[in-house]
Amino acid sequence: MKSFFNYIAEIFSGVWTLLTGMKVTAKYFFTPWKNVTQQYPENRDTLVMYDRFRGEVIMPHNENNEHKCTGCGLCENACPNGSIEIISKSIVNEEGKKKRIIDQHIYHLGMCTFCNLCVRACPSDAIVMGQKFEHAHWDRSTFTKVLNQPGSKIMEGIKE
Amino acid sequence: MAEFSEKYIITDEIKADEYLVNIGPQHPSTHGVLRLLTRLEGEIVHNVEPHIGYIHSGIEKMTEALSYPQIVHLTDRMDYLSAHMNNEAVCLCVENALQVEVPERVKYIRTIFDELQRLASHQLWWCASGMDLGALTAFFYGLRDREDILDIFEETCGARLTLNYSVPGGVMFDIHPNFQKSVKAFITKFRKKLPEYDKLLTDNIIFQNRTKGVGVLSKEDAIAFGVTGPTGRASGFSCDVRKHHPYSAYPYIKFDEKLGTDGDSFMRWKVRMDEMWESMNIIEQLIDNIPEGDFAVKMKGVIKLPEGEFYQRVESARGEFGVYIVSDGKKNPYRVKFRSPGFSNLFTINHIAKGWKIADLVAIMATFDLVIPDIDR
Amino acid sequence: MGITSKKEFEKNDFPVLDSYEGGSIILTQLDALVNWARSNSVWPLTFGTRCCAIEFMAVGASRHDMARFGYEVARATPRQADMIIISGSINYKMAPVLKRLYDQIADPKYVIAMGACAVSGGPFYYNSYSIVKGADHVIPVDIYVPGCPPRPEALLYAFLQLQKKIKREKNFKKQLKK
Amino acid sequence: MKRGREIVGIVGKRKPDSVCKTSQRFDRMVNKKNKVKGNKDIGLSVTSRNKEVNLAQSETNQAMTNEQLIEQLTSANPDAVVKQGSQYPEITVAHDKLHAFMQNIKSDSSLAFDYLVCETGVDYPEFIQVVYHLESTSHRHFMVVKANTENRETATLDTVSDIWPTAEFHECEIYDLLGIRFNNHPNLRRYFLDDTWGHPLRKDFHDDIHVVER
Repeated sequence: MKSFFNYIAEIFSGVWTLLTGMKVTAKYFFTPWKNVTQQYPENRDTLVMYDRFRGEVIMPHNENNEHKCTGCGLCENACPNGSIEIISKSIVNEEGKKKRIIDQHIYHLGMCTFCNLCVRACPSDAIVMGQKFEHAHWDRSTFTKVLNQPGSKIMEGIKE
Repeated sequence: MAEFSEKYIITDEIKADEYLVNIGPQHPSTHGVLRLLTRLEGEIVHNVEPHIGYIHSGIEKMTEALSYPQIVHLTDRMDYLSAHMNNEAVCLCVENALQVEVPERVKYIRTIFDELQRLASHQLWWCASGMDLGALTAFFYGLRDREDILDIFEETCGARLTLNYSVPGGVMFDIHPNFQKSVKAFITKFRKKLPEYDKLLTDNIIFQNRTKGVGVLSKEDAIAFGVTGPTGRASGFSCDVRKHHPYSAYPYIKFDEKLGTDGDSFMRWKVRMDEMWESMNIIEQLIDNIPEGDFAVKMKGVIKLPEGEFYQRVESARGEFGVYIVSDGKKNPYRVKFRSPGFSNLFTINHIAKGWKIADLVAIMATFDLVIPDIDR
Repeated sequence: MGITSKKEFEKNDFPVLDSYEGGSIILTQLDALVNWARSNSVWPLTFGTRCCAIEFMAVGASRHDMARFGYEVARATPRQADMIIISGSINYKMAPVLKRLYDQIADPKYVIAMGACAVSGGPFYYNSYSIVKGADHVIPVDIYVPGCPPRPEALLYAFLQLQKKIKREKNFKKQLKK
Repeated sequence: MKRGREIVGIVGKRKPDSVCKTSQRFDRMVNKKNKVKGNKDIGLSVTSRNKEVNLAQSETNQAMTNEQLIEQLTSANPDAVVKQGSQYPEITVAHDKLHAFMQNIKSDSSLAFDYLVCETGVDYPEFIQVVYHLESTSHRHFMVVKANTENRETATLDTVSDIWPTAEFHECEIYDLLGIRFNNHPNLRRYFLDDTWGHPLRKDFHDDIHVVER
């Protein structure tokens, strides 16, 4: 007999606790102004990432198409998985000295893990982390980028 | 391979009434690509044989060609839900080996991040296991509140999951000026949310009947199988590394080690819920007292460890995480072993799931809080 | 959706591989209707391997609600799914399983490779003995999403790209040719 | 039908007290006494120990220091090699005496190493070394035991899975990645890779097909 009452009691307590849980959900159901959903594609104009957000590696150029990269290769060494390749070339400057400068700073976005080790390693702050995250593409080859713009030069006063 | 192959699975003969059911590798309740080969009679589980290796990536081999800061970055990808603890373990190991004393500020920051990461991990465990047990609302509520922690992470570290915030000698950036304010705001908010979680699931009789008494792991078995973390503590095995071998700022603070008694699924659930309260207490003790100072000590460009063997244990979100580095004095380690908590925890499953229904196996799996890349490495 | 007017979104457009010859106005409109319906009800398979699976879960949850695009019905079985999001690395033991899952999905089926591991092997490209260097060695991939892991908005952007791709398909041309 | 019932009766039964607890809970709920406040739940017993108690306990249990530990172990095993100046007490045991040594340090009540934290292997040019990290949950000692195999080609060692069950799985992992065969192991199989693979954590592992060297 006791077990029968326990059985009934369990059913009622089950329903009761279920209702307690549903009270919580109902509270959120009837407070739609506490909306947490971000309307992503519609809010693209106003969407701002945090300052330190790591979306991609970029090389800032100034208005004269100059960058700070000396081609020292420290970022290439610091990269854990070879996302950065540096191709340098040697030129002869006005004084007749041979000098190695950067030809192409190749960055494989598809392999990058955004660990920030390259930016830390860079002695001249030539590369920084960009904020753009919308990289999805149907072609994998577009992820291989050359960071220095065509025809760009190294900025004056950057130490080797 | 995926092909059914007798030589891998059948350890003794299958009886006439038994049959084999393959759970996984792609199954929602296995939390990743784990394959459980269950031997059933009707609904009763007679034997569970976990088959792992579907996400094995050879991290231990890869580390032999990497430098120490690069290894730190790679540990993010093992137990991605306690990424910062993994980072910290390697950093502490390197710092111990080099006998570098990090500033007090670093210790405080690391401990706060440990606990924030633990909160985020337990929240994700709560919502995912709630979903396994049939409570879909839990999934939405848990992830909704977890986003607040991820915002704090992103503000300071620049990433949501794979933080890579600890580096040998300190942390990568100083904390964001808003950090203390946003952490405090989060804690006041989350203190109100946790009772809601209890109302939704923990107090529900249907849920309790599904987990109470299911999958009991005794204290002796927990020690013998090396089950650590909240799973082991639910059985009464006092295994909190923060308590017994304190590191970072844990010696300075007062906190309780939550110990369960029964060792069943419900107790594992309860211990994790209580650990969330405890994590918030720890953060509150530290957040106002972060000392001024540097956020990193200057390390050499190329870090070389002295010859020898070094072991460092930390408490990750799912148990004791250990790093064992054998160094031969070069910039790359000779051998690195990661003692992952999930590996030991997972293989208890055959021991405790025997005799329960296959639906109870899901409850046991859910409360074990497994992360498969942590097991496979 | 206001997104279509944005310059950046237009920039990486899909090539039109095939176009109708004259006189298919009805079929073109039918195609547009069918593709509109299809592109807004793509059901993903619950298939998560590594950290990206957590971001995939975050996309499904409240903050970044993927139900707004009609993608919310994550199916546990490939027979009811339309799309695989490869969220994480694939190793040589898992590759046959992935292939089988892909084969079990009914046509038309789509694949999104999410995260650096699935795009190219990512952190495990060099010196790892067991990771496949990119999921497209196993199955064809429609959209690649770089990131480690990509943030949820990046995956939503990939969904938009996939919708655009679906809207460009010509269903009836193929049928007529046969 | 009959057989099914029998089995349910044997193994699938839940604890009878869960029913009683729920009925008590229900009574309380009807009386509106049940108000969930924070983590103080009713009917659940999560005990917590504060730090002072824990420290006091560990101090009383701390039977011996690291030096005493080493002394006791070396007096019992005179041919064991002790490494000086390492992070933890470290002892190397001959491979044929490993099993007896391990059995002893687990059963000896003054040592009581009942928790195998980590077991791993390291490949050296002449031999493969298996490293055991052991802890005692009652005394909170920590110790490292090492054992070398005789050679690298036919690397074998005695299993300790009968002493610590967790070793069974760690040994499978070591067998998979380093190729040490463990004698008397109940179920030695490869966890991560197929039989066609080599043992990747060996230093001479070479794979042109799968590995891209950098």
